[in-house]
Amino acid sequence: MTDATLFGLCAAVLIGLGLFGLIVHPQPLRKILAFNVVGSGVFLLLGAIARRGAGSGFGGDPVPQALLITGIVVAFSATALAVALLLRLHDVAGSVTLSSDAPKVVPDAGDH
Amino acid sequence: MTEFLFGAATVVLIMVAVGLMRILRGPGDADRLMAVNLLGTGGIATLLLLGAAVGIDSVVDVALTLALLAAFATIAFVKASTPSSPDDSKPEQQP
Amino acid sequence: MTLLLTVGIAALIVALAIWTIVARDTMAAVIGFATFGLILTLAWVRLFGVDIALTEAAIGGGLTGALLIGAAAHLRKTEIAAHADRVGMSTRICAALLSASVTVVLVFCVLALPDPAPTLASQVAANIAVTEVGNPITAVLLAFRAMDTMLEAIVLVFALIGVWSLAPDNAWGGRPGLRHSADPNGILAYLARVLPPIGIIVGLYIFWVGADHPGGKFQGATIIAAMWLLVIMAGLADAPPISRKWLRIGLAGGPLAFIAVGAYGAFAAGAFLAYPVGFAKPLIIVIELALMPTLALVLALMLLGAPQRAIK
Amino acid sequence: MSARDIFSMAAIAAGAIFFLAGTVGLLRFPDTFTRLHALTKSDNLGLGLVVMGLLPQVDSVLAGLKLIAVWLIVLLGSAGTSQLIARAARKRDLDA
Repeated sequence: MTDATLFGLCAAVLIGLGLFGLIVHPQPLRKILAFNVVGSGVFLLLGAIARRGAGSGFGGDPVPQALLITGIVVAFSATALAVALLLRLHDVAGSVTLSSDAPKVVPDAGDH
Repeated sequence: MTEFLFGAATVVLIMVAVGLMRILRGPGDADRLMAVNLLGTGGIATLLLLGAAVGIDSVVDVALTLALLAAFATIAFVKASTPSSPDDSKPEQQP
Repeated sequence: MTLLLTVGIAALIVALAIWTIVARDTMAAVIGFATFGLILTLAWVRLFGVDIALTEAAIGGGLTGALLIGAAAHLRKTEIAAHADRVGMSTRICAALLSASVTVVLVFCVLALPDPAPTLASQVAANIAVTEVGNPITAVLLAFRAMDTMLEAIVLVFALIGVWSLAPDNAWGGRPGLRHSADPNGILAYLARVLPPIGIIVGLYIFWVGADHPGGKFQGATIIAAMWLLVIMAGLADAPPISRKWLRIGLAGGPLAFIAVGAYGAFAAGAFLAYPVGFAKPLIIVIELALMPTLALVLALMLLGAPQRAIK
Repeated sequence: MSARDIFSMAAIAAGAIFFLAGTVGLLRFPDTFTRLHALTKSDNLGLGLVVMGLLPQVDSVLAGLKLIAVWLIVLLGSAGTSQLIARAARKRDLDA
């Protein structure tokens, strides 16, 4: 079995694991974490595909590899935005629960 | 030589893995922070050995990046997990 | 032996991912995720993607880890409440079944990938000489698919605007994040004085070798951003107010320069972002130099978050 | 096999042994501080020996200098951060 196949299989497991975490965790921060695990799995899958495309003296297909760099940076910016939203929700609502029947919390003045 | 380098990389990686599993279980944050520290050192050693084995010179650049960012991440973690540090909740007193 | 190492890396990645998902304590899960990012770096080297390894080492482990740990510390008080609304067993089983089936489908896809694999490597090799750049990744990022990179830079700036827009009204235009303080003679302040000069040199070096070897503006900018954050975390300097003119110019400068070079291409070479013959490398350097400060600023400010201290 | 290969192998093997010692210490030592001690001491020495072993294998002065720089940065970073970790752990012990 080649390295590319092995990491491809590893990526499949990561995507499954992340998806599971995304569904079962009630806390938004854990969902963000799980989403990042899914993202890493997708990146690893694309990386394995890039490795299979090695040729012309390159260790991997440079086009998907370049896309991966773009992807990792954009994933970071999406995570940062999600975290900022979450922290603002926490400041305004005093809790971060997503459940619809949560007890109403008196809004603690987020704007000090 | 190549085979030896691969072997050494594998051995160090296994050491790191065993240590990681022990540490991640805690009990305290300090033990978990050591996991990041352990990885900073052991991971870089594995990386350098792997790079030498495959013959990619620029792996040293990756190791440089990893060394700096691992130190940065550990500091961020320590700052975040010491609750009594004054940066946690107090709004700034601007002069 | 080589296969054993690959299996070891893959197994460790999966183990850390499981830890990240199942750990009870969010803080522990985040630490697991950061180490997960560091081990992924090894996987990228194994897959001959040294450029990606650099990006993962800088962003995946370092910056994302620091961002999430800050959030986890901030939300620690909500942990206990969150344990109360755990999902039921039936949902868990459904989720496990769904995830397992997704994994199984993907496994079949991986095993059924066409052989020989489709690749654009030969086309990159045939055309790379025109760009006068030695690193194929840089050639793809800034010549063949420069539009992607331009939009990415714009997305980053937009994401930062999104983060800032979450500021309370009375804090708008102020300094992002919280004021950090630390013992000025302590070990943290010492590290924040010694590491940044080294880090800035390493960052600029990695930026500069990006033309011909793995490296480039993203990785270099991330290291410089981390060093700036280190100084801020040690309380040696405060984050600048987001209304500062130099800051705004620095943020808009990179994407604007990129668009200007693209427009010049439309005028001089007949297509947006086309480079006139012989000018490819100088124009690429112009874009990289303009993007570097923008990226360093965006990455650092995104980690600091929205302004939240009221302006007096 | 040349003399420089033998030197490399010896140094790298010694480095691996230090990593082993660090891990054993981590598994066997009773509390945070002794574990921290085992980790930082032996791992930094382990990395130093690995770097020393790899030095004869590089083909340019710059690459050698970068290798040494990696070790120095790790040394500086882990010396500083292990102090911070120990301090945080001690504060927690005192509070508890």
